[in-house]
Formats: sequence, structure tokens, C-alpha cells
Amino acid sequence: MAELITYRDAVARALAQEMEHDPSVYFIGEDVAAAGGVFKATKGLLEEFGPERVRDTPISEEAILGAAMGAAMTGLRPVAEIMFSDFLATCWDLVAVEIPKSRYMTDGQVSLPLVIRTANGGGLRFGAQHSQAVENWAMAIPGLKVVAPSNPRDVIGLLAAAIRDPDPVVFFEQKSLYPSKGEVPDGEIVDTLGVASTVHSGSDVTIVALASMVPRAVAAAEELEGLGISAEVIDLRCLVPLDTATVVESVKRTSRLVTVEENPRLCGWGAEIVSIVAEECFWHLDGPLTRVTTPHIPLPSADALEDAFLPSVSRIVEAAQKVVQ
Amino acid sequence: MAELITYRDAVARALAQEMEHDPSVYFIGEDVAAAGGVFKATKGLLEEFGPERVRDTPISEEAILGAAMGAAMTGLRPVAEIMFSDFLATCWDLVAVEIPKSRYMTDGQVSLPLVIRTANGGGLRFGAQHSQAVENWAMAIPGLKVVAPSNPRDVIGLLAAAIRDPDPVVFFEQKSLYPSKGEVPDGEIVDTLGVASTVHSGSDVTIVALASMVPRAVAAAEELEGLGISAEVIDLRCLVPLDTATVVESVKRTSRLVTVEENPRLCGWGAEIVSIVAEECFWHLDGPLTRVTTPHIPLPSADALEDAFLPSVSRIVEAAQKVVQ
Amino acid sequence: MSTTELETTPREMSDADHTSLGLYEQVVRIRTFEERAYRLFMEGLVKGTSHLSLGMEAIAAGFGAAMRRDDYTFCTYRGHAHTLARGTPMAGVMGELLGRASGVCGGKGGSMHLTSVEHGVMGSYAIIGAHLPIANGAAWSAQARGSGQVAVCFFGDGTTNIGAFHEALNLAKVWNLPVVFVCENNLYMEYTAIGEVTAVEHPAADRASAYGLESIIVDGNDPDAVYAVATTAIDRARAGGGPSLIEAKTYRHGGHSRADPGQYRPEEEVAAWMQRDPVPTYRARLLGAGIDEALLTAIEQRAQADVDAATEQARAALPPDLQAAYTNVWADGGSSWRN
Amino acid sequence: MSTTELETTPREMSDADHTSLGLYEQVVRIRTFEERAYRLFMEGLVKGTSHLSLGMEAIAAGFGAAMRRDDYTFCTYRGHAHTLARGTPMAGVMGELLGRASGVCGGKGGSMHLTSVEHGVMGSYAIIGAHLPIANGAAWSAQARGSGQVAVCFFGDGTTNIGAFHEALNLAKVWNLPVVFVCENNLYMEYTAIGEVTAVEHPAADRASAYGLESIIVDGNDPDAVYAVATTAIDRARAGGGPSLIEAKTYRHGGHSRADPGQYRPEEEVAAWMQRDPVPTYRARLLGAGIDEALLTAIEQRAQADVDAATEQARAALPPDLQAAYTNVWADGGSSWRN
Ligand SMILES: Cc1ncc(C[n+]2csc(CCOP(=O)(O)OP(=O)(O)O)c2C)c(N)n1
Ligand SMILES: Cc1ncc(C[n+]2csc(CCOP(=O)(O)OP(=O)(O)O)c2C)c(N)n1
Ligand SMILES: [Mg+2]
Ligand SMILES: [Mg+2]
Repeated sequence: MAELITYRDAVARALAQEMEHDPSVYFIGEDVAAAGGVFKATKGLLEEFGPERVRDTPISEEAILGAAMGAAMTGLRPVAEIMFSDFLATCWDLVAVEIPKSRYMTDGQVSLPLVIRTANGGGLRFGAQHSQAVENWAMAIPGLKVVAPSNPRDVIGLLAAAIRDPDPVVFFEQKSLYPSKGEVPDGEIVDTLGVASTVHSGSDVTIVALASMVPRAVAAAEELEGLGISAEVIDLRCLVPLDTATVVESVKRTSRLVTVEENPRLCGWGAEIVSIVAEECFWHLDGPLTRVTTPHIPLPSADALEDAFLPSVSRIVEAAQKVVQ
Repeated sequence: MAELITYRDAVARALAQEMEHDPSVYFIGEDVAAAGGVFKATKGLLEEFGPERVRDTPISEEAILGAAMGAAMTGLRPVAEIMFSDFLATCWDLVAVEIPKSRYMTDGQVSLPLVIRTANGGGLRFGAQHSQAVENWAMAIPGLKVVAPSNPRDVIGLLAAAIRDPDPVVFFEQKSLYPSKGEVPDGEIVDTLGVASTVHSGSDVTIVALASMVPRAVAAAEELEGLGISAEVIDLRCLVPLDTATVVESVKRTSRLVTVEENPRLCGWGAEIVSIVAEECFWHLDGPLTRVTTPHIPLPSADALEDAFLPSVSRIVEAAQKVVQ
Repeated sequence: MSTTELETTPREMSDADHTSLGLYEQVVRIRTFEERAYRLFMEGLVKGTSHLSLGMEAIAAGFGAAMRRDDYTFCTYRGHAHTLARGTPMAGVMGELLGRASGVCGGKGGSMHLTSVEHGVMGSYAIIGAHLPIANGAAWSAQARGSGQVAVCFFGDGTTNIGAFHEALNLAKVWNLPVVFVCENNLYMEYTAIGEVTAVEHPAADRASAYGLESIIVDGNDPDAVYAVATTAIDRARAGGGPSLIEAKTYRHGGHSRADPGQYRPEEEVAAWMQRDPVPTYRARLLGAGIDEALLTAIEQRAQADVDAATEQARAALPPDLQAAYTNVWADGGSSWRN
Repeated sequence: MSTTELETTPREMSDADHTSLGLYEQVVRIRTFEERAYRLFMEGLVKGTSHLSLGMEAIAAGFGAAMRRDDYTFCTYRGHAHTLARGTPMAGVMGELLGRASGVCGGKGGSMHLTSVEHGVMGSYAIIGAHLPIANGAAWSAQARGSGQVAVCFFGDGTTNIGAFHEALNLAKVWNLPVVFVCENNLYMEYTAIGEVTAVEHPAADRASAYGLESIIVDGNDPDAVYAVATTAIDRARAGGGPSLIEAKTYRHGGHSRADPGQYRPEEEVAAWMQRDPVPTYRARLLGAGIDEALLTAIEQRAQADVDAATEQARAALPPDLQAAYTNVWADGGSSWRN
């Protein structure tokens, strides 16, 4: 049996599954308990697990992640919500300088089994300070695992895997996907981190996408079929650990690569994928490696502008045509 | 006439030159005034320009950059020091979410002529929280200009250009270079941002480097000559604006690229250079595009380990040999 | 109490009366604008999000009236009121809410980032706490330039628990900056009561002594009280007396943002505060003071007419040209990151 | 005063005497260790940097003695003293300073990141303020697990002006956490006097009320006074009485770090504080209380011998194997970021 649920509800289901599974899982954040989250993605958890395990915090992002870090090193498995990924900047020292380095600096004395959940990306007309796609910020930091699901089923399987993982994980929920629906099987779902999935098979070009860019890449692949181009679409699902095997194998077959990311142009994760391919698949390549990204500008607020500058199906189609011809 | 001065003294000379040149230039930071900076790079400025224009601050990085931002939008040209680039994480909201987006979000109403100076990179056995090379963090943010000089002359010319620039600039001083000496002409020096320099000419492979990696790349090029490989070395000097013309022109001649960066492996600036070349020079390439980076680990403190994992001359030589053969 | 009880016969207008009428006009204009903004949001014309100051108008009105034309305002995503209170034309504000090229930020900022530098509105900031240190910077620059300008920084109760608040207040005092920090304490953050996450009863006032500042609390629903405390703090700052931290007690009539009904708030609490709605209570006070009701009615009608006109202009305006997305990243007007 | 004046005839040892001797032993061991660390830094054996607690030993000693074996210590880059005070073997600490494989962190942490989880030393943090929120987390976990453990967090005067301090203190109070925050006020940050950049006279104590906490100041050079205040605060936290913030007044004998001679400090100030050096003053107090000098001499000799032995072991130890750089990024022991 399976049911159709939203990406939003999948978050609550995954958290409930894991809090049920492991009494050491605690969940904190701003407006997450009584209000069920500003995106309503954590509704019902307070009622089900009580105020000890599901707690509202002050507007103190450093205090939130500090609490998670200190608790993780002393026996809890905290999940901390940072409401919008833009706010990771207000606690970036914890994310980039404390949490990822502690195990290494202590040569393994400290373990940090924690998850930072955050709503990432644009498309909701929230303007430049509430719409950034910053998964590349996290990918650049040694010691962080980075996950970004594209559908409700993966939200459950990957969030569960992140919570059970012994290392710190930054879990990016694409806020434009919260209302999207998908089939989810009944019962416990737990995936493995670091496994990409080929969501559309093809032989002419490999399109690598993540999160909100996956449905767009698939739509582009379908359009490309009509144009006589057979595109393979890979949903990375995780940036760290990175499933380079799947990407490299595919590109060696198709000889061409297009990456599709919501990150602004410079130093996005697409550049990392291109660089790996440019070094490891060089002799198999038949065309320039191309990135489709948001331009290197802050995201404008007006709907007309926002729609025009996030990577669109048509921009992906054009890019694929260009590398194939 | 020219004199031999240190990279460290070049910083103070550049600041003095610009504070002399423009009374609206102010300088603030922790221990920068009375103490002349923890790296002694700002000695004498308090004595020369007085406590109104050269100010010590509390240990409050957000307050420091907030002061710089608010002052820049209302008529001053502040230079703010963030002692170690690692500490940019404690004020990352100002660096990544406020300062770079203000002009854009207000459609040009707000101008932010400010400079953030910071000591970047490893090599001093300071451990994982005082040794990061984070110029890639800044490059990933639309709205920031990013500069990183490799020698005393460029420190003066580029810092002067950064201070006169009407946009926000993050100026990375490589702390391992502070004691290094170089020839500096007398009189005012002001360069243009966004102009790379070819510091060693060659025809077999293009080596792109920045800051502390430049002297190592040049040493490697000299060693490669002995091995019959003619390497061209480009000192980028700025990551934004990026002198892609110089890089692309060189790679089209040499057909091969090696980037050398202090950034950890994933999403460093080298990946951006590789991606630009992989798209724009594809049909000219004769070998895999290769990056020499610090491994994707926090930097260890012990001298034996630190020396082994920052990119070394021998690793650059090997990489170049590999792409040429 | 009903207004009629209080009515007395009209009389000659004093300076105080003119100030009062100015304050009344401002609260009414903001009230009328915010009610319209809410309707347009519900109609789907205001996209994304929108944070209203319904019920909190007296704070913007009182400070707006006390500020000098060249003083600086720094506010939050809940900034329509403060932007209007400095004299920013309604059409430009409404245009921005609707994402039109005619908006004060050309549609690139949106409801949360209203800015009008020519009116001293130096920006609306959407990251909690971020603008407090920035307001210090404007005050520092005014001090350095000897311009006599003052920076006024508005923020909410929940903002007192973030680090930037602490860093900003300390530096303001140490540098003796001409800045006035105004905490609009509406008792709630988004959906959580401030009392549940704060170590002290008065989130701002009980922290003042930690920065060597006087503890100041004012009734944020009373335009006269706000105007008085604002005048004192701003004059002191201008005279070199340094920063102030003011906690203004108030309440939002609606939810936090968008369509939030605010059901997490006890009915009695909402009802009690509705009794203290600044618009009718101030209207009653003015009538009680013998001001001619015709003057108040005229103000109300003018506000309606202006909001209608601003709405029409905004509705009629075009969306930004796509090329606008590539402008004003840099001072050269463009967005190129390469040479 | 000279110690002899005070001497009285030796007598039977009381419990209090044993506590005093324990405190004396701790200050002497730390003093001896730090003097050696300084010498080894000047010899170029300690690489990078090193921040000593010379003159500040009484704080680490007093708290170390008051803590339960399973309590948590969170300290800063100036953490040799706190790491030793929990019983971490000197050889492992010295090995870490010298960047040897035998170091408590295998040479990967260094002087600024001493950690010994088995001794409750949960880390030395080199980013100002970062560990205050982290200490809250350990206290929250102890509270959730009902373990009765307490977290003690040490930091400097300059740290009271960074945002993380504010966020941590507020949350600690709101969640009633078993955490004790200890501000080691040595009057200086790196080279700047705390008074020049702080809005209040007592950087920690004058902020306590902003978090609903009691204002507590203790003589940080008096082991007995520190031990007393530490015991009270830790017991209260363990009993569910919530957090404390303690300001311990002290002074560093040397500079901030490395070879800093600390010349930015007035001679008279240094001289006055040297009179209050915790080692000789406490020694004199014990003798005055009639403790047999032979016991003190034995402690001093044992400390010298232990530091000599630790130094020898560290000097003899090997640097870390290069492969060690690739271990312990992840819980699987490795560092791979790809499948
Ligand atoms: C750093 C940061 N954290 C969280 C948020 C999300 N957020 C937006 S408004 C808000 C509540 C703010 O409450 P308050 O300061 O009382 O202002 P009010 O909205 O009541 O005027 C929160 C948590 C944010 N914008 N920035
Ligand atoms: C966020 C941050 N800013 C600046 C520094 C540089 N720094 C290291 S120690 C120090 C002085 C700290 O003074 P205090 O808190 O009094 O501690 P003390 O060294 O006196 O024990 C500074 C500014 C840092 N490590 N982290
Ligand atoms: Mg509020
Ligand atoms: Mg100090």
C-alpha cells in the first residue's frame, strides 16, 4: 500500500518515525512546537512527543545550533530547525567552524550525530534575504554531510538516514516543493546517504540535478525526447557523500554533461560536478560541460523577475541542445 | 626608486596612502589602533590619523561590519578588519546577506563603498579554526568583489583600488605571506581590480594560482622547465571581477589547465575556473582539467601534518606532468 | 468610552492641536494603507508575504513626527508604517508591494525591503537583528561628519534575544552614538509569545542596564506618549548625549504575516487590546480636547482618497522589465562578475 | 607580608586542610606546567601559538575541585589550566602542545583545542563566544537524561561583548539549564583593555540581571573564594536551580599569547597584581593556618617532577603519521566525501 502525501507532510512523518524509533531524538527550533512550524512541516509533533522532546526556542540561531551540538556530543540525537537557509548565515560559525571540525580536532573523541533542517531556495517571491539556495555553502565545508531531497518519499528516507547518521548533516528542504505531492509506501522508510538515482534514462546527454531542479530536469528530458535528444537525468539527492560513481558512469556513456542548480553562478555545486567530470571523464567527452544556474545576482522579489531567473525547463532544454549539436 | 618591504608593511602603507588621499576613509577593528594589529600590519596608523579615524572595537564582529555598512551608506569609506578570515563566519550574515544585497534590493539607492580586510589561510600551525582559506565563500556571494594579493606591491595597488572602489570588497591577506618581502616603487600605487597577471610564461600548460599559491606555482614552473615542460603561471589577483579573458586566452594556447588553491577540495574557486574553461575552451583542450587543492579535511595543527596537506611545489609539479603527458 | 460623551465645542487651534492632528493624520494614513495592503494580499495582488502594522501605527507616527527630515530610519520587514511615516509616497510603496516597476525599489525589494533613501528610510531588513549594528554605522557616520543627524532603529520584542542586539547596544554606548533603538513589543514573535522564550519580563527595558542605559517603557498605542519619549531621546542623541533604548508596548491586530489569523493568541487578550486601538482612542481624545470633528473626518477622507489613488497607480503600473534583474548589482549599474 | 611571620607550629590535618592542600597542589601544578610551556614555546618546540593561564590558576583549581567527575568543562584556547584541572595527564597535554602523536588530540588539535572527553573536558574552543551555546547543549542533554551532570563554561571578559554570549545566557535561563558560566576577567582582551570597549564596569556581573540572574563577583586569585562560589553554583545547578554567571577578577602575568610581552599594561598595574599572585599568597595562607611547610614543598617537588617527566615523554614522542590527517573526519574513521 502507498499513499499520496505532500513534501511538507513527509517532513513531519519522517520526524515522527525517527522520534518513535529512537528516544534520544529531540527536536528544537523557532515556532516548531506549538505552531507546528512556519511551513507547517512539523505539525503534530509536540502533541505526540511532548514539550521535553519538541521545543520552541528564542530567535537565537547560535543558541539553537550550540544546543544541538552540545547535546549531540553528550548522548542526544538532536534535530535543529533553522527556519530559512538564509539564516544559516547568522549561525555560520556553528555550521562551518564548530560542528564540522570537532571530531577531527579531537581526533575522534567527539561524535556529533545531529541534523540541521532548513527551508532552502526561491520561487515564493520572498526576496533576496529569504530565497537563497545555499547548499553549496555547506558542500564547501569539510566535515558536513549535505542532503537535499526532491520528493516526499525521499524526504522520509533521507531525513531518517540523516538522523540515524553518526555525523552532522545539513538537510535542505526546498521550500518551493513543500506543497508538491508524491507516492509514499506505508511503513518505515530509511535510505542510505550518498546514493544518487537515475530518474530518467538516456544516451545523448547526462543532466545532473538536485531538489527543485529535478522535476524541471525531467520535464526538460521529456521535451528533449520530442526534439530527438535522449537525456539521462540524475537526482543527486546528496552532495556529501557524493555519488560520483553514478555520475561518472553515466557521462562516460553519454559523453555530455549539463548540471542544473538553483545556486548563483559562481562556485555552485554544479562547478564541483563539472570539475570532477572534466578530470575523470575527460577522454570520453564529446562536448563542452555546461551549467544551468541562477545568474550571479541576488534574487529579485517581483514574481515576473523571480520566475525568469531561476533555471527553467526551457533553459535546460536549450543548454542540452547546445551541448549535443 | 623602489624599496624592499614586507607584505605586512605594505598593508599599513596602503592604508596610510588612502587615508591621506581621502578624508572619508576610516578604519576599525579589534586591536588595530593602539596595538597596530595582531599581525602588526596596521602599525602607526593611530599615531598618524588619530583616534577618530582609527578605532579599536569590542569583540563584536557583527557590530564591526554593521558599523562599516551603515557608515558606507551614509558618506564614509570604511575599512573594517576581521582579524582572521575564519571569523567571517561569526558575521557571515553581514558579509553574505546584508552588504552584498543592499544596492540590488534597493535598485541602486544604497551604495556601499567599503572594504573588509582579513587574514586568510594556513601555514602557521594555528589549527583548524584559525587557518581556513575561505576566499571561495566570498566568491560564491553575488554582490561581493573579492581580492587576494600575492606580493607586497599588489597589496598596495589592490588595497588602494579596493578602497576607491564604489562596491563592497573582501580583501584577503594571506597570513603566511605577511613576512615575505618584495620590491615596491615609491609614490602612490593604485591598480585596477579584475586584472590577472601572467607571472611566468609558458606554452604546455596553464597554472592558475592565487595569493600564497603563486610563489609555489612559480617555483613549480621553474622545476618543470628542468623536466622539459613549459608552464605558464597566472596570478588571478582578484576572484571578482574575474579576469577570464587572460585565463581563456592562455588555456587556448596551452590546451591544458592546472588550478592551485588553498581551499579545501569541494566547491573551491578552482572548480569555478575549471568549469569556465570546460565550457569556453572545450574544443582547445588536450588533457584533463586538474585541480591541486587542500584535501577536503579540516586543517590539522601539527606542523608535520599542515605542511603535508597544503598544496606544495611537488604536488603542483606532479599535477602538471600528469596533464601534459 | 464613546467619543460623544467627550465632545466639547470646537475652538481655536493651538500648536499642540496641530501636532495632534499631524499624529492623527499619520495613524489614519497608515491604518488605511495597511487595511488595503491586507485586502490586496488576500486578492493575490501582493505576492510572497506581507507584515502589517495594524494596531501598531502610533509608534511609527510618534517617531516620524519627532524626527528631523535628514534623520535615518532603519526598520524591519514590518516596515510599511515606518516607510510611510517619513513621507515616502504611498504609490511607490504600494507599487513595491505589488512587484511593479513603479515601486520604490523597482519591484526588486518587495514588501520586506522597502527603502527610500531620499526620505531617510535607509532600508527594511528581513534578517532579525541585522539592522541594529547597521543603524550604529549610520549614527557613527553622522557623528564623524558632525551632521547632527540621528539614526532611529525599529525592531520587535523577539529581536532582543539575538546576538546582534547585544553587540549593537554595547557598541552604541561605548562610542556614544546618536542612535535611538525602539523595541516594538507586540508580545509575540511569529506565533510564539515572547514571554515563553525570554529570561526577563520586559525584553528590551530589562536589558538596558546591561549597556549602561536607562530603562524606558512607553505605551506604544498612545501617539502623544510616543511622540514625547521620541522627542526626548532624539534630542538627547542629537545633542551628543548618546544612545537610548525604548520599549514601546503594543499589539498587532492581525497575525504575524500573510493570512495568519493569529489564533495562538487568547481571545480576551485580543479583545482587551482592541479596546486600546490607537485610532479610535486617539480620535476620542482629540474630540474630547475640543478639536472639530470635521477636521478628523477630512483627514480620514483624504487618507482613503490617497490610498485609493496609490492602489490605482500601482495596479496600472507595469511589472519590471526583465533586464532590470541585471541592473544595480554594482555601482556601474550592471551585474557582470567577469572582465 | 613574608610567610615566616605567619608561621605557627604544624598540627593535625582537618578535612578543610586536605581541600586546601588539593587546591594548592592544583595551582602549583598548573603554574609549573605553564612556565614550562612558555619556555618550550620560546625554544620553538611549541609551534603556532599558546595562551597561558599564569596568574589565573586559582580559577581552574577552585572549579576543578568543586566539579563532579562526570561534569562537563568547556573552555577556550586559554585552556591548559582547565584541561589539567580535570585530571587530564600532563604528558598528553604537553604532547599536544608539541604536535606529537601522543597528544590528547593526536596532534591534530594543538594548544588551542585541548580536549579529553574521558576527563569531562569537552573541548577548547578558539572562536570567541562559540562554546557558550555549546555548553548549554551539554547541560540540556544532562537535564533531558536526568544525569545530574553540570556543565561549566569558562571564557574571558572580552567574550561578554559578542552575540553568542547573549544568546547563550538567555536560553540557559529560559530552559533552566544546569550550566555555570565563568567569566575570567583578566582586564584585557588581546592587547586592548576591556574597559575601553565595554558599556558597563563589570562585563559579566553587570549583565547578569539582563538574564534574570544574580550578579556574582569573586576574587579569582583566591582559591578558597573560587572554590566556595563554584561549589554553591554547581550544587544549585545540580539541584535544578538553573544557571549561574560568575565573574572572577584576575590578571595574566604574561602577555596574551606567544611571545607577547604585554607592554600595553601600566607597570603599576602589573606590579599591584603581582602582589596578588595566587601561588605565594595561597602558600602563605596555608602556612599561616599552620600547615606543615614540608607538605607544600613536597607538592612543589612532585609538580616539578611530573612536568619534567611529561616534557620528556612529549619530546621523545613521534610526530603524527601523515595518514592521521585523513582519519576521524567522519565517524567511520575516514575522510572520504565520495562513494
Ligand atoms: C535571524 C532570523 N531568524 C528568524 C527569522 C524569521 N522571523 C521573521 S519575523 C520573526 C519574528 C520576529 O518577532 P519580533 O522581533 O517580535 O518582531 P515582530 O514580527 O513581532 O514585529 C521571525 C522569527 C528571521 N527573519 N531572521
Ligand atoms: C570571534 C572571534 N573574534 C576574535 C578572535 C581573536 N581573539 C582571540 S583571543 C581574543 C581576546 C579574548 O579576550 P578575552 O575574552 O578577555 O579572553 P582572554 O584571552 O583574556 O582570556 C581575541 C579578540 C577570536 N578568536 N574569535
Ligand atoms: Mg513581536
Ligand atoms: Mg581577558
